Parts: sequence; C-alpha cells; structure tokens
Amino acid sequence: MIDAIQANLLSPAVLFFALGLIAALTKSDLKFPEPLYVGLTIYLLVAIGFKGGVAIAEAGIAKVWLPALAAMALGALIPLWTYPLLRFGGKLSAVDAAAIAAHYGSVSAVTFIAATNYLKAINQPFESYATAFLAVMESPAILVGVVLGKLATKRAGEKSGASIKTAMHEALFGRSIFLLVGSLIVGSLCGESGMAKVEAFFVTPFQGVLALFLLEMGLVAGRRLGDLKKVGPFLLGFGIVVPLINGALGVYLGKLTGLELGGATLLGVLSASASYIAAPAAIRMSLPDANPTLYLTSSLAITFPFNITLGIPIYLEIARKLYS
Amino acid sequence: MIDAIQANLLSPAVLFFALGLIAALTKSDLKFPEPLYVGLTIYLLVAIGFKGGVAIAEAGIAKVWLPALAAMALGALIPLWTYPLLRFGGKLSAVDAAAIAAHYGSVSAVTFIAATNYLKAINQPFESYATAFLAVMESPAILVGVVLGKLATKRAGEKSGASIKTAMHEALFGRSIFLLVGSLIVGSLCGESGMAKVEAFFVTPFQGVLALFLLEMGLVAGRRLGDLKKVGPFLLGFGIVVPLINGALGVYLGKLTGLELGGATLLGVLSASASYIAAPAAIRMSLPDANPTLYLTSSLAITFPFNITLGIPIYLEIARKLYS
Amino acid sequence: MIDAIQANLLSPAVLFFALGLIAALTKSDLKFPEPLYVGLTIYLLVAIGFKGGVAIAEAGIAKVWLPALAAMALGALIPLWTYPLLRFGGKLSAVDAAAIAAHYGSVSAVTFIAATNYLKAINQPFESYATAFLAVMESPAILVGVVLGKLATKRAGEKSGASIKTAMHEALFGRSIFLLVGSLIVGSLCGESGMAKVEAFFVTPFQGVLALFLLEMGLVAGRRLGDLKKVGPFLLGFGIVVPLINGALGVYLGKLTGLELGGATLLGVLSASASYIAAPAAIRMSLPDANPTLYLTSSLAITFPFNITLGIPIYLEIARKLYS
Amino acid sequence: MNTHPMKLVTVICEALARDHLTRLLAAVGAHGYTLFAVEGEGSQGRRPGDIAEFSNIQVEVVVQPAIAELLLTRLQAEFFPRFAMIAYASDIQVLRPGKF
Amino acid sequence: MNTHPMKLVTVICEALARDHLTRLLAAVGAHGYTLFAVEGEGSQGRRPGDIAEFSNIQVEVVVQPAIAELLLTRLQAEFFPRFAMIAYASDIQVLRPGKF
Amino acid sequence: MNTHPMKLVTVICEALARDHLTRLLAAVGAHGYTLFAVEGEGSQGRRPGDIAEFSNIQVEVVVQPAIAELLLTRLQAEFFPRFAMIAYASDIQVLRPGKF
Ligand SMILES: Nc1ncnc2c1ncn2[C@@H]1O[C@H](COP(=O)(O)O)[C@@H](O)[C@H]1O
Ligand SMILES: Nc1ncnc2c1ncn2[C@@H]1O[C@H](COP(=O)(O)O)[C@@H](O)[C@H]1O
Ligand SMILES: Nc1ncnc2c1ncn2[C@@H]1O[C@H](COP(=O)(O)O)[C@@H](O)[C@H]1O
Ligand code: NA
Ligand code: NA
Ligand code: NA
Repeated sequence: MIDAIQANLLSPAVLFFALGLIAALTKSDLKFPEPLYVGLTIYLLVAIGFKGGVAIAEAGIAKVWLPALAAMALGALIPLWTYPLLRFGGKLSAVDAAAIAAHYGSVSAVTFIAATNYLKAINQPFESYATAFLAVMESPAILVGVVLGKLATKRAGEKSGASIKTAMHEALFGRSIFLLVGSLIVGSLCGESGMAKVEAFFVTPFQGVLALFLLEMGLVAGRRLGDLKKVGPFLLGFGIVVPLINGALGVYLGKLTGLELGGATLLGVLSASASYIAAPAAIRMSLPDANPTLYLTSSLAITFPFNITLGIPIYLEIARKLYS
Repeated sequence: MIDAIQANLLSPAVLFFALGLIAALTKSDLKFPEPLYVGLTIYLLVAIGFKGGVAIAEAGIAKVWLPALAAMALGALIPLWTYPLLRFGGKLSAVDAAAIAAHYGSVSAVTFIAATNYLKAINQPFESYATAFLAVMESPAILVGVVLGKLATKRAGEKSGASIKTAMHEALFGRSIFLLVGSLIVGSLCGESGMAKVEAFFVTPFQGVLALFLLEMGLVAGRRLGDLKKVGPFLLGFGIVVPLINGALGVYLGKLTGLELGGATLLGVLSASASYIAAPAAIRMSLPDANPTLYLTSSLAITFPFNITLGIPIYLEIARKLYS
Repeated sequence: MIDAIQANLLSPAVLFFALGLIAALTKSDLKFPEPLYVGLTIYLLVAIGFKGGVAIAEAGIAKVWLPALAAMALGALIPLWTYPLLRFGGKLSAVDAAAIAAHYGSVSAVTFIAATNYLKAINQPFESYATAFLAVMESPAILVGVVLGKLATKRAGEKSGASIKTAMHEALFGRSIFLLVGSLIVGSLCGESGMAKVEAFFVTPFQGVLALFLLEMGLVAGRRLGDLKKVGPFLLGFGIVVPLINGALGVYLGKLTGLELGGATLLGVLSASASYIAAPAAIRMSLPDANPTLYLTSSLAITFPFNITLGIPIYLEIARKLYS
Repeated sequence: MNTHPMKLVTVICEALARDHLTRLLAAVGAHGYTLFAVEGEGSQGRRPGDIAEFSNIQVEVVVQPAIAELLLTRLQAEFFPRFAMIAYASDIQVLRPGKF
Repeated sequence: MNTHPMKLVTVICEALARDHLTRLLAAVGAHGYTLFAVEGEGSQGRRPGDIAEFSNIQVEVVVQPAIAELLLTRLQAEFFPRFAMIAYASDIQVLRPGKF
Repeated sequence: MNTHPMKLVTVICEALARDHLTRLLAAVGAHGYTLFAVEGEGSQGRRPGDIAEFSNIQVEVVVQPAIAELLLTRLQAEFFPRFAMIAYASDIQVLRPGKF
C-alpha cells in the first residue's frame, strides 16, 4: 500500500496539486483567470463524458444499468446516515448537517478523473463506462439533503416545495451535469469510429491537462485552508473518516453488482468523494441558512486533498483485499 | 445520399453542435466565456490558414489562381441575384434585402472547416489549398451588398462613400480575415518543413477542437432559434433553398475551373454558406438601418445549422453526380 | 551564418511573430484576451519548467550547480557594467539607468523558449536542464538594479529598505518565477516516468503553442514600436549592441563552466535577453520614478524582436566559433 | 440640453443570485440592465473570481425613482437575508426619459 | 479636503461602436476614458457577451460639465439612432481638476 | 423607504497597485471593496488590457463620508505621485448604513 500511495504522490497531477497548495499558502499572486478555469472544466467533462459514452456503446447498456442504479441509491442513502452523525455527533444545526450530508452523498468529478488517471498509470484495468456512475450520482444526494434540511427547519411562511424545485433544477440542469450527460450520450452515439476522430484532442493530452487543472485546484483548495480552524476538530475528522467508510461501501457495492476490481475502486472513489461545485451551488440556493464555510471547507479543503493524495490508493487497496 | 447524411449526423462535431442547440433550448446555464470563444476561433483560423498555405506552396500558385478568381466573382455575384429575390419575392425593405444578400454572398469559415473535416472522415480527397477560396470570398459580397443598400436608400445628407469605406475596412482588416490571410501566407512561406514543427498542435487535435467549438456554436445558434417566428416563412425557405442553389453553382464553377471532386464540393459549401460574424459586423456599421434580427437569424439559425447537418453531404452528392 | 538566420526567419514561430507585428502596425483589431494570454503563459512556463526538471533529474545536480551559479553571477553583474554605460554614455537619469540595467541583467523566458525551439529545429543538441539557468537568472539583476537606483536617488525621508524588500518579493514570488521554479521541482521529482504521462500535452504540441503565442507577442511588441522615437538613438543602439556583448559573455561563461555547445548558446541567449514582464513589474513598484517608456520600449520593442529574429542564430554562431 | 433625472441602482452580489435578480428586475418593471463579473471582499469574506459559481456580479439598472424605491425595498426584504451583497442608488441624468 | 465637481458620463453600447465612440471622446476633448466588456439586456434584446462582435462595452469618462453636455448632445444626434445603447451623466468630486 | 447617504469612492489605476490599494482600504477602515479589470487611456498612454501586469483595475468602495475624505487624502499623498490613476467620489444612498 505504501507503494501505491507513493506512486500516486509522485505523479505529475498530485505534485502540481501540491504546487497549487503551496502557491496559495505562500500568497503567490499566481491565479487562473475564470475563463481558463471554465475552459479546462469543459474540456475535462466533455472528454471524460465522451470516453464513457463510447465505453457504454461498447459494453452495452445491459452491463451498465445495475451498478448505475446501485450508485444512485448509494448517493441517496449516504446523506441519511451522515445527517444524524453530523447533527448529534457533531452537534451541528439541522440545516448545516443537511447541507454537509448532501455534499458527501454527491460526487466530485475531478476526484473521479484523477482516480481513472491513477489506475491507468499503474496499469490497473477498469470499466470505462464507470463515468455513467459519476453522471447519475451527482444529483440524488442533493435532493435528499435539501429535503432533510427543509423538514428540519420549516421557516415561518415558507414554501419548501419551491426550494426543492430550485435544487432539483440546479442538480439536473446545472452546466456540469449537462455537459457530462450530454457528452456521454454523444459518445455512445458515435462509438469507436467517432472516437478515432477526436482521440488526439480528448484522450492523448488528457493527463497533462488534468495536471494543469490540479494546479488550479490546489490554489482553490489552498485558499480555503485558512478556514480549517473555523470548522473545528469534528469536521476535520469527519472529512477523512467518512470518505474511508463511504469508499469501502462503494467498493463493496461495486463487487455486489458485478463490477471488476477497477470499476469497484471507481465506485468507491465516487462514494468517498464530496461535491464542491454542484452541491454548493444547489445548497446555497435551497438552504441559504446553511453556513458555506462549513460545507465548502470540509469538502474542498479536507476531503478533496485527502482523496487526491491518499484516498484513491487506499480505495484501490480495499478493492484488492476484497477481490483477492 | 442517406448514408452520407447519416455519417455526417453521427459525427462528434455535428452531435456536439446538436448538444449546444439543446443546451440553449433547455435554457441550461452552460456558456463559453468570451476569451474561450476567441481562443478557439484564433486556433481554428490559424490552423486552417496555415494548412492551406502549406498546400498552396505545394501545389503552386498556377493551380490556385483561376478557381480563386472564380470564387471571388461568385461571391460578388450572389448578392446580385439574391437581392431582387429578397426585395420583390420576400417584400423586404431595400436595406434589409441588401444586408441579407451580403451575408449569403460572403462565407462561414466554420462551415468550411466542418466540410473539410467531413471529407476527411469519409476519406474523400480534396485540394487543401481550397482555404484560399475561403480567404478571398469573405469580402466581395459585403462590398456589393453595402453598395446595393446605399444606392437603394440614400439618406438625406449622408455621404455613402464613408459607409462603403467603413465596410471595406471591416471586410479587409477585420480580425478573422486578417488571421486567415496572414496564416495562409505564413504557411506558404514555411512549407512542409514548417508544418512538421507545428503539426502536433495545428493538425492532430484539430477535429476534437472543432467538435468542442461546434458545441459553443450550437449554443449561439440555439439562442437565435426564438427569433425564427420573427423572420417569417419567406426567410425560412430562403435560408434553405438559396444555399442549395448557391451550393450547386459553386460545385459547377469548381468543375469548370478545373478542381477535383473534393475541391468543387468545398467551393459549393463556401458558396452555400452565409457569414454570421464578418458580414454582420460590417453591415451593422455600414447599413445601420438594416434589421439585425433578419440577417442574423437567417444566417445563424437557419442556414448554418442546415449546412452543418444536411447541406454538406448534399453538396458532396451534387458534386458526385456532376463528376460521374 | 546567413543560412542559420534564414532557417530561423522562415520558422513558423518567427513568421507568426512578424504577423503579430504587422497586425499592430496596420491597427488590425486582432487581439488576444487577457485570459488567453495568461493561459498560454502558464502552459509555456509549466512545460519548459517541467521538462527542465526532468532533465535535471537525469543529469544529476552535480552537473547543474556550477553553470547555474555562473548564470546567477552573470545576471547580477550585467547591471554593474550597463549602468555606467547608460548613465554616462546615454546621459540617462540615475534612476532610468538603474531600471534599464536591471532589465538587461534579467531574462526573457519567451526568448529562451524560442531558442530551445530553434536548436531543436536545426537538430542542434543542448542540455535540457538549461531551464535551471533561466530560473535563477530572473531575480538577481532586478535586486542589483533596485539597489543601484536607490543609492543614486535617495528621496527625502524615504526608506529604501522597503522598496528593496518589495522588489525582492516581486522578483522571488512573482507568478512567472513561481511557476517556473515550481514546475522544475515537480519535473525533477517525477522524472522520466512522470514525463511519459504528460508528454502528449507538455511536449508534443509545444512548438505550435509557441508559434501562436509569438503571434500575440508580435502584437504586444508592435504596439510599442510607436514609442521608438521617444527613446532616442542611444537606446536603439544599446538595445542591439548590448545583447550582442552579453550574448558573447554568456556563451564564453558557458564554455568555461563545462557546458556543451548547445547549453552555452542558451546561456548566451539568456544573458542577451532582456526581461519585459517580471522586471517591469518589480521596477514599477520599487523605482516608481523611472520612466516605463524607456525600459519597456528598449526591452520589448528593440531587444526582444532582435533576439527572436537575428540574435538567436548569431549567438549559436558565436558558440560554434568558440567551440570549433 | 434637456436632461432628466433618473435613478441608477447598483447591486453587487454573489453570482448565484443572478437569475433571481434578473427576474426581480423584470418584475419591478425595469426595461433593461447591465451586468459584469467582479471580484470583491466584504463581511462574508473574499470572493476571488476564478470560479464563476463562487464569485460576484455587479448589476446596474437605470430606472425611474419610484421603481428604484420598489426595487430596493424588495431587495431588502427578499435578497439581503439570503445573499452576500450590497445595493445602492444614485442620481443620474439621462436624455431619453421614456426609455427607462 | 479640496474636491472639485466634475461630470462622469457613462455609455453602455454595442461593442461594434467602440472605435466611433473613442474617436468622439477625443473629438469633444476628453483626456482619457475607461472601458470594459459587459453583458446586458434592453429594448434591442439580450446581449450575452460570449462573442465580442455581438456584445456590449461600458465606457466611463470623467469630464468638465461643459464637455459632458457637448458629449451627450453629440451622442444623441449621432449615436442614438444607430446603436443599441444608453448614456447618462452623474455628479462626482475629484481632487485634481486640471487633469480632466 | 429609509435610505442613508454614503460615499462611493472609485479608483481606476494600474493593476500593479492592487495590493497597495487594498491594504490602504483596510487601513482607512473600509469594510469591503469591489474590483474588476478595465482597459483605459489617459495621460500616461493607452493600457490595452491583454497583459495583466500592464493593464488597469477599477476599484469601488462604499464608505462613510469621513472615511472617503481620509481615503482621498491618502490617495493624493501616497498614490497619485507613483501610479497612473484617477480617483473620484460620488454620493449614493444605501439601506443598511451600519454595513459600511
Ligand atoms: N463597502 C463595500 N464597498 C464596495 N463593495 C463592497 C463593500 N462591501 C461589500 N462589497 C461587495 O459586496 C460583496 C458582498 O458583500 P458581503 O455580503 O459584505 O460579503 C463583496 O464581495 C464585495 O464585492
Ligand atoms: N434600463 C437600463 N439599465 C441599465 N442598462 C441598460 C438599460 N437599458 C439598456 N441597458 C444597456 O444598454 C444596452 C443597449 O440597450 P438597448 O438599446 O435598449 O438594447 C443593453 O444591452 C444594456 O446593457
Ligand atoms: N478622464 C478620464 N475618464 C475616465 N477614465 C480616465 C480618465 N483619465 C484617465 N482615466 C483612467 O485612468 C487610467 C490612468 O490614467 P492616467 O494616469 O491619466 O494615464 C487610464 O488608463 C484610464 O483607465
Ligand atoms: Na460521495
Ligand atoms: Na456564400
Ligand atoms: Na539578460
């Protein structure tokens, strides 16, 4: 396992992530302008979606639907067990507990992408259609979290239906989910012949683009590190232990639903990851009373760096144990 | 022909275009920031220009000048037959008729690029120096259109000379024509040895970049679809039938001037395409009384999608008929 | 030598630079939006840094430290001989002389990158770890220049210590030096196995990206050409003759410290190049009384174009003489 | 020349509020608005502007005084409690009063 | 402190008018201007700001009251009929009146 | 509705002055600021805005009148001699005076 972790830590992607963290901590004036961030995000989502779609076309929907359904269910269930933990274990307010729970049920596309890269780097085969799980796991947890938050708070004279509708719209039609699902469909329509045409842009340089993007993510996460003291020790532990548990759950469910070792690892990674773009946007609109410092810091400054560096090789190790 | 159309419809480029249309229609918040749009445009124009220049250096100017001259003449003549059609057939005001005629005489670089991509995908050889026709066909129609509009309107106390000069400047020194012609010259000076150096950036990933760009063009065109009802049934028909006629004219002229099947198809595509960046900018400045909704909607929301999806394979089919 | 110069002048990179100059001179509305400029800069610095780091890991620090130290010393010494020349030969004010001296001691990363590209194009091998010299030569001259300027001016009641600290911070933690040094370290930690992963993004398309970037640099330099008359004939001569002297010094020092012909050429290029981003930023903050028109025009509109077109092949020729 | 007094209302708020805000502008009867991305710092921390979802927008709207009042009232009631934002009004002079 | 009254004229218009506008500013005697890209919505529809040629700019110029008047008059005569735009003036206080 | 008079201070300056300026804003007691990139032209030439290091920023800060005065005084003393810039104050009306 030490080997697996070291291989990950010395990959360009993770080292550039560390460089971004250092830039933020040393207050270097390095920053990525927003259009560059958007461009890199669009590229990564379209590339991973397209590749996943081609893989679905190859594998056939028959192989994909069961683990995809399981992934969705897992996403919806994670908030149900993390909410009471946050509420009673962490003594957080109901709305904050619901908000954080939603983030940990939802997923981080970049963590997923980094994991596929890691598996490729160490020559561990995996089911490319796992991107489908990424696509279906983003929304359910957000909806569950918003419902939890609304039930728990019920502000005087407020119609919680409207908030849930807002969250649903954000969760289903937000740009990241749209790009991912759309590219997945495009990829599945094109198949291998379409892939041949765009491979040189969407596949060959992919790892390098990811490394550059993780430099920016290091900057973004690093700027949040200053808030660590505001979230307290409970959330710090939560942000590391809960992903480990969810990761193991995901791997196990992957095995149950017939995935190979690689695919199960990826389902573990998804389950362990916490959203830091789609969920914050939806929660901000639907549960405005929840404190963004809490959910953003835990998902972006604790769980994201943990998964990128140590988490991914650990989930693989768990899968190896389970499959051996 | 059904096969040719289907091959086009299932290519990544066209499917991403459709995805962009859907994003606009479902009011997804997906959008490309302006610098990303500019970056993609610069890349596409420089790449196609450079490639075309290298091809001219290979083929020799002797082969290029005659069809290039024919292309220019064709661009200048199209407004002369479409203007009366718009004016009397469509009962449009003189200035609107002139403006729209200018757009259909001028060309769309993206349509041309998509056509070269399509030909490459189906292994149909073509003369790479056809980019020269793209370069020379952008401006003449705009000048003719502005003159037509000025003659027809003559506002009290206005010096139409100034407007024509403005249009000329826009048409000749606007950034797109400058980039295209400049890169063409650079390419023709570098030749194959220069190409070897930059091929991995300007050629290999080109098709993928185009697919990504067409996603954005789908968004842009899709936002205009709401204006379709404002332009009325005449322009709707005009935007589809006139490209078919111009396309056939272009193919025929290509054969006359000695092009092969592939090059004639591309001349047909250019002839059929309508400008939606250079012409609108020039017309807006020179014929401010023309209604942008009419010329933008017909070129961007009718003709551009038609050409990208159905038109290109149809012009190829016409060429095949003519050459068989 | 004529051959070497011609090979350089007909390369895509230099021709696109010329195209940018022409665009600026003809007042074309072509421009690169700032985020695109930033994106290209980040890419180039990260790519060159990473590649250099991998090369250091291969070569071992033992080979690198001596010429790197020499490079640093050279950077620090150049202002000491150019300052009196500017002050007494050019009759410039003390603060302007110090500012310009700082620019010519510091370096231009783009000139360095263009030189590596040129060497690669003509199949002249060079030590890839020369990027380390680029990294260490940016700051020393700036510090020396600021000290010179402060000693010479000493405004009433001003603490020159603060200014030097500001300059030091700019020079050491500015984004370009941070990216370069950071990527160098990342590259040296990853080594060849990391390179294999990101090569398709950071190496293969590099030359093409550089060509596109030089188009923008042509625009930037071209906009400064109008200021040439403001700087007078002395600076015009200075901007060409001093690089030739510094270039020869650099090549000679490279030979002394054991570099091969290629590496010595690159050290010559660095020594000859003048900074136009890092130094201006630092000098603007630390020597606000210095006139930006003087130092920006000479480094950006005289020395930079000279080096890109003629200088680089000349420094190679000097090296060839010295090594033959 | 004949200028007419009008009110300019400026809103600086987190970008996520964009759709809500443009809908409110239409609801109170504004005939147009202008919008751009900004960075900022305020009581709810720093917003660095590299990720659209976490950054700010500035919205400027020219309206008649009565509409400005209505707009500010509704902003105070519906937006201030939910969003990181500031809003202010100022006096301007326009040429075509009928346009606003 | 000694501040001096001056006028700020703000113009929001389609980006294509840029060169015309900066030439007009020079012609009426403004000593400088500031410019940035904006999105907007108005009587001539929505301008989403992803294609420079179809989008808006906001131009701000600090001038003496007499020049503001002249500028607005010429904008009304020469620009309002041709371009999608709005323009307004407001009162500001500056420190170095000689600069404007 | 109950609006309160406040001052808006606008600073347009070369981007390099950014850190100095935000430190000054904190020092005089401003509770926040808003910032964006702009192009411009003035007595020190044209700033085209494609290279961040050579371009301009516009900073807007809402403060109480006394702080506006202090800010302008210090800008005049410490910034005007060093940087290409302009600064001006204007009157605005806000709803939550305690915020500024
Ligand atoms: N005093 C101020 N002057 C100018 N802008 C401000 C001020 N206070 C807040 N802002 C802007 O309003 C946004 C939200 O403010 P806040 O809710 O205080 O965090 C900030 O990010 C700034 O862009
Ligand atoms: N009432 C308004 N308030 C603020 N900006 C406006 C207003 N009306 C128009 N604009 C801006 O001016 C541009 C042109 O307006 P119009 O000519 O009405 O389409 C719009 O795209 C907006 O950016
Ligand atoms: N009269 C003016 N109106 C608006 N902005 C100005 C004016 N003068 C200068 N500026 C802005 O302030 C910056 C610095 O001005 P200057 O120091 O005069 O070069 C310019 O680049 C413009 O962005
Ligand atoms: Na999760
Ligand atoms: Na045409
Ligand atoms: Na140097």
